[in-house]
Amino acid sequence: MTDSVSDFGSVTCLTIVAEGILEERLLAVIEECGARGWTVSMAQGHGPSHHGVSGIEGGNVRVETLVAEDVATRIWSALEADFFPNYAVSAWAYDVRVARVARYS
Amino acid sequence: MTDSVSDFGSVTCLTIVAEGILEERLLAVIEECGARGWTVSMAQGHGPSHHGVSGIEGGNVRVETLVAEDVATRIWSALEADFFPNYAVSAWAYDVRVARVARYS
Amino acid sequence: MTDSVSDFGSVTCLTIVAEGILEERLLAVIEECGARGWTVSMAQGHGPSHHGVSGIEGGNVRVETLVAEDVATRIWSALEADFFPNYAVSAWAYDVRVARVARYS
Amino acid sequence: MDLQASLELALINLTSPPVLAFVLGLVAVSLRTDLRLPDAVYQATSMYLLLAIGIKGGVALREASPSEIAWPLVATLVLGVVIPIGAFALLRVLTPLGRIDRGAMAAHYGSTSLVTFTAAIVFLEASSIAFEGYVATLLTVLEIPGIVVGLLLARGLRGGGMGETLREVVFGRSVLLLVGGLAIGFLTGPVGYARVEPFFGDLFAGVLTLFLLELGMLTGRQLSAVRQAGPGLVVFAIAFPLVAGFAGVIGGTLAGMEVGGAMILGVLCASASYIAAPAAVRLALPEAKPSITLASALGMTFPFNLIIGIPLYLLMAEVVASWWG
Amino acid sequence: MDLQASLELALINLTSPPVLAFVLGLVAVSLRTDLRLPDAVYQATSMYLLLAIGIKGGVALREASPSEIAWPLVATLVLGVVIPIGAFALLRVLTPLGRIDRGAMAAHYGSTSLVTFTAAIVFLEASSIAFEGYVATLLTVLEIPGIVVGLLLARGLRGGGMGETLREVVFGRSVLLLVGGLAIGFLTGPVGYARVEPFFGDLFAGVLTLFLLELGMLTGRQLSAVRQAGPGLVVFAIAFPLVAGFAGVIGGTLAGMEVGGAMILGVLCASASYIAAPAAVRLALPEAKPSITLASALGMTFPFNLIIGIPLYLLMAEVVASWWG
Amino acid sequence: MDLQASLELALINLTSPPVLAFVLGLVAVSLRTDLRLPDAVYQATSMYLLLAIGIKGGVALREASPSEIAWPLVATLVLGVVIPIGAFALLRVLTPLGRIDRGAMAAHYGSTSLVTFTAAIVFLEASSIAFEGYVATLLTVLEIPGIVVGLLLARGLRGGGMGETLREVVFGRSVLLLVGGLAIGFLTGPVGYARVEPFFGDLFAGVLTLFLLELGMLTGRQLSAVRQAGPGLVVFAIAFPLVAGFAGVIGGTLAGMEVGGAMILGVLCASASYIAAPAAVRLALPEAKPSITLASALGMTFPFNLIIGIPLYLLMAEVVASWWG
Ligand SMILES: Nc1ncnc2c1ncn2[C@@H]1O[C@H](COP(=O)(O)O)[C@@H](O)[C@H]1O
Ligand SMILES: Nc1ncnc2c1ncn2[C@@H]1O[C@H](COP(=O)(O)O)[C@@H](O)[C@H]1O
Ligand SMILES: Nc1ncnc2c1ncn2[C@@H]1O[C@H](COP(=O)(O)O)[C@@H](O)[C@H]1O
Ligand code: NA
Ligand code: NA
Ligand code: NA
Repeated sequence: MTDSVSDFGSVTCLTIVAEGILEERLLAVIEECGARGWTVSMAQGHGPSHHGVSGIEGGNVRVETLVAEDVATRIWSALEADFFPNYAVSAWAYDVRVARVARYS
Repeated sequence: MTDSVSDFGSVTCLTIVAEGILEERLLAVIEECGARGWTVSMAQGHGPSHHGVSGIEGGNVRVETLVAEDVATRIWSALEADFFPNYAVSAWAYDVRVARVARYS
Repeated sequence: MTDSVSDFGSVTCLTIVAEGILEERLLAVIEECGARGWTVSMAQGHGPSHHGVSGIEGGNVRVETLVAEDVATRIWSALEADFFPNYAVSAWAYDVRVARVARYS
Repeated sequence: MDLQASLELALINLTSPPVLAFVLGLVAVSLRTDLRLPDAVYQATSMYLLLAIGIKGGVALREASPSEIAWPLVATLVLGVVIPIGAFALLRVLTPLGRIDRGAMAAHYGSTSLVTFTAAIVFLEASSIAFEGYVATLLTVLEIPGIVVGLLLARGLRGGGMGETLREVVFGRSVLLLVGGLAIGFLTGPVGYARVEPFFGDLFAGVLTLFLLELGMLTGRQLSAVRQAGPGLVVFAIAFPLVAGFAGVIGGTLAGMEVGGAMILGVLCASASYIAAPAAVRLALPEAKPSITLASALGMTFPFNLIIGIPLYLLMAEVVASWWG
Repeated sequence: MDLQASLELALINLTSPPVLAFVLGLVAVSLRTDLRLPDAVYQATSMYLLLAIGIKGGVALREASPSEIAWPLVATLVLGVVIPIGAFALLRVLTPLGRIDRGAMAAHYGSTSLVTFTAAIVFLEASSIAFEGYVATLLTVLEIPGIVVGLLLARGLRGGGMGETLREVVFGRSVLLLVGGLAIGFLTGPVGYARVEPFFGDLFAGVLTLFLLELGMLTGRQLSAVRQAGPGLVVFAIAFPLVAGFAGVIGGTLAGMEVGGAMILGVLCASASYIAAPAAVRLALPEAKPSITLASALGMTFPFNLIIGIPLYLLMAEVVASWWG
Repeated sequence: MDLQASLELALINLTSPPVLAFVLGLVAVSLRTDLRLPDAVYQATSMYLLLAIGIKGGVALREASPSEIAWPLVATLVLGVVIPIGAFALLRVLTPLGRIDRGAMAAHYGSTSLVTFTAAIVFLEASSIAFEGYVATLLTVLEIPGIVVGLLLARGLRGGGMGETLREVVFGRSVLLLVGGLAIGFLTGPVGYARVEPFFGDLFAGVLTLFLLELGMLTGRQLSAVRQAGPGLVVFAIAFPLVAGFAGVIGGTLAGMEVGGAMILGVLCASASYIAAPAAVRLALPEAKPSITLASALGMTFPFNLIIGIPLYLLMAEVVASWWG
């Protein structure tokens, strides 16, 4: 059960912070692009495209998803096509080490 | 007070997301393995081992702990022995830069 | 709209966890140092400078801010001058990839 | 009603706890005080308000006879279509806003403000003026058409993804809680309601007070956008509620409602939504600038209605009733 | 009680706000509406319910004479041991589940459902049927033994770490709040309670309504697991509550309780825990599949009890009482 | 009042739900039970308590004549300056604490404890002892000067950034909610208040109970710091409340307040702040060790006042009143 070396590996952690109203849509997009899991929490925030609407919506949503590189690329494209132009959304990616790498890709 | 260069350094940031019921146990394990601090927040999530019980437990818990490499290795082993096989738990690790590195190791 | 390659880039993600009472001050400092955005969430925590007061204040605040390297350095200095000596504050930095890099620097 | 009585009612309204809490929120922001209802509590509070108003409306609906409520429903539906069209047209005259932004505004002003509505209810109850219990039903009915018409005005009928968007609006949380509440109230009736009244009824004004404290702060943070709004938008934000409110009062009176009820229908028409509409418009018309709609709906129209409008629409309703009577 | 009266009571139950809110939650999920009580509020709500029920039980306990409560306590303890054993055995016959999963199920069905209990209380009060105030004490007493027996059935006595697990269960938040509430209620008595009754008493049914909205959504998301459950599990999830409920009714009647009280003891026995037990079982029997226990306890037994069971156990209690009387 | 009556009142206090919930919190920690009011709910609860107490005070203030309230206000202000100076001086004698830590302590003890205050109110109401409604006004008045004096004692007048710090304190959330609540209550008066009373009034004792459960847990986690406190700090934490409480009782009686009112002023003086002061001191005196102030204020003085002090200050007030009368 602990032949962990074999299934250690590296995946991309993509963090997306967006106005709360987008939660459902973002998760749908992430899933469509091939992500197999995500973690969502509540947040407040401020950014270049600030407008007061997220207060009325009850804040921002902060989504983390660990995905393979190709999935990350697909999610980026979807963000650029459907979310970045018109919504308050920030996203960033970095590499993380996981065990049981197969679960995330 | 700002001879910061001397004590800048790199440690591992280990993020663990698990069903909320495990919070107490996870923190105990982390402490036993040598972690000297942690940050805990509430989250919702979805992953390969999804089952509805985390809703009833009031969601997931998201734990971040900055630790030295050997401590991280010990926590990984504990996760693999006691948590991964039976619980909904995801974990990932990456390197971060900190000031006052001695506080984290 | 998707000439994304051109504006992909790398910035520093600085995460600061501090006793909740400091939220306003931290955000002011971050902004003064040149950050153009931040994400704030609620957290609980434990660390070397633990004292019970954060419970009474309603917990910790967890701030993430994506900034250029020089801004990060300035925030670090401010943390070391005004926050580290007397408050329960932890901070860590790592590099992340973003699209639209100009928004963060 | 003579002037003095009107002023007294206006004062009752101005000094009601919810309105004062709204002002306190504005003050807090201007003092840069770090005060915020945590998001989790804010969300639960707005769920509570929607569900409570729905349930109350459902209980009242059950007690209303179909014949009694038919005309008010028709009036409400007509107003729900006419008002956003009017807003869309008037904005074209008064402001340089493009089609998308005007459609977004039309959706906000075509829909209704739950909080203004409940402030009006609190006001009528404090003034001991009778009104039909089923007005909460009218609120629910008026919630949706305005949004739909506004979106259609902005996008036209051909717009791709319109179906999906409408689904998001109609099955969104606001509508679900309102309509679900209506159904619960209707099915449970006064007997079942009595058991949950201490929670959904008695606490309502207090919870609303807390919610308005938060809305006051949100509005306070919006004030810079208000200052940037052109004069045309300012005129619209004040004048349109008067026009729409008057239309609502007339509609209600024609439909045979009491003075209090006609006044409430006026309030529903005059008020602009900032719970259901912003969400729907963000999803369906992302190019619309929220700073404009919020500055207008939350920054100007809402406080105007809350402070001046509410007693004014009552005056209107009394005047109109005296024409007919 | 004749059939018509029974049907009327069943209707009262079906149209009570908590039950309707549960149905609304199911509807919300089926419409894919994004509605969720924020975790922080959900957790606080369940703390509130546990503490409130405990306090009320404590106040009632103080007013009950020891002689009055002795036999019901004995009956409850016996049922708390017998029921999980019965569940464990019956599951062996009806399903292919292994020892661990059957032990997990036994723990759930041996313990009790706070929400079903309170729905039954709300139902009895709405129907003006008397019952002993100390039933909340019985709820607390029945909470734990079923879980312990279930875990022992799954693990056997030799299981390592059993002690630590029991500590986690017995000193866990559910039990602490229930037992702590009991102690508070007992010590403060009716006079002290009067001061907090508007909060812990009057709001109870309303808060429960909100909580059941969320539970309805959780159940709705569980429905696919219900569909996958084999026929044996479905039979168990419906039949076992009837058997256990009948046992509870008999036990309560033998112990000298009123019809309402015997019915409540039946409800306690018939209902399966989904607050304390899932947590305890997750910690102690991680290999057990939560999808099975939840599909059964929350997906089938809970709605069955809520909608059909509650009036049925009352009928049972009346029939059984008529045998004795 | 004879000894038996005093003991009865002490028992009423000890067995009030808020005090019992505090004890339950201590028990939970000692059993290592993982129980915590979520932060979002905790924050909202403390907002509620501050706002509610302010509103109630405002309503009462409106009903008090200026002449009636003038002397009590003067007495309160004098006490608000004298008490922190006394604490600062006494700590020098009793403990080895440095200037900064003594200033921090002075700020805590110069300010007041909302929760102790409300426990005292609940106690008086349960004992049917009359007191002036405007005492909540005195609470608000006493909140700030003690903190300011404490900070000045620690820093001296020359301290840079003192202005900014004072701004943070005076415009901080605690003061804003208290003072804002006062204003709301004053402006809305009894008629407006009646509409929100079910929320801000009737629920108060219950919400306080929940809050004290959490405070009990916070205190429980602080107990190790209490054990480390030197004997001088322990003496201070018990003796100073007695001295300051006596001063408050004398001040209130001299100012012409009723026995109940003088007792409340005693409680205000005797109690140490752990909502407004810790925040202000953290911001303004970061070098001060919070473990010391919390161990003293929350770990020792608070439970002492809650359990023993409250009935004692009433006894004091009765004795002092008998001297004058
Ligand atoms: N530089 C940044 N660092 C961290 N979070 C950010 C940053 N910029 C924006 N955000 C987050 O992203 C959300 C969307 O903002 P925007 O980037 O303005 O579209 C904000 O509300 C913040 O929560
Ligand atoms: N790919 C992923 N990315 C981000 N979070 C994940 C991912 N997979 C699982 N999680 C989180 O980990 C929790 C445990 O899930 P699991 O991985 O299914 O055991 C989930 O509820 C999510 O919050
Ligand atoms: N090693 C660590 N890993 C993660 N979070 C930490 C760590 N140390 C401290 N923290 C966080 O930083 C806060 C401030 O603590 P401190 O580091 O003691 O000043 C704590 O309450 C934790 O939330
Ligand atoms: Na309208
Ligand atoms: Na049972
Ligand atoms: Na004091």
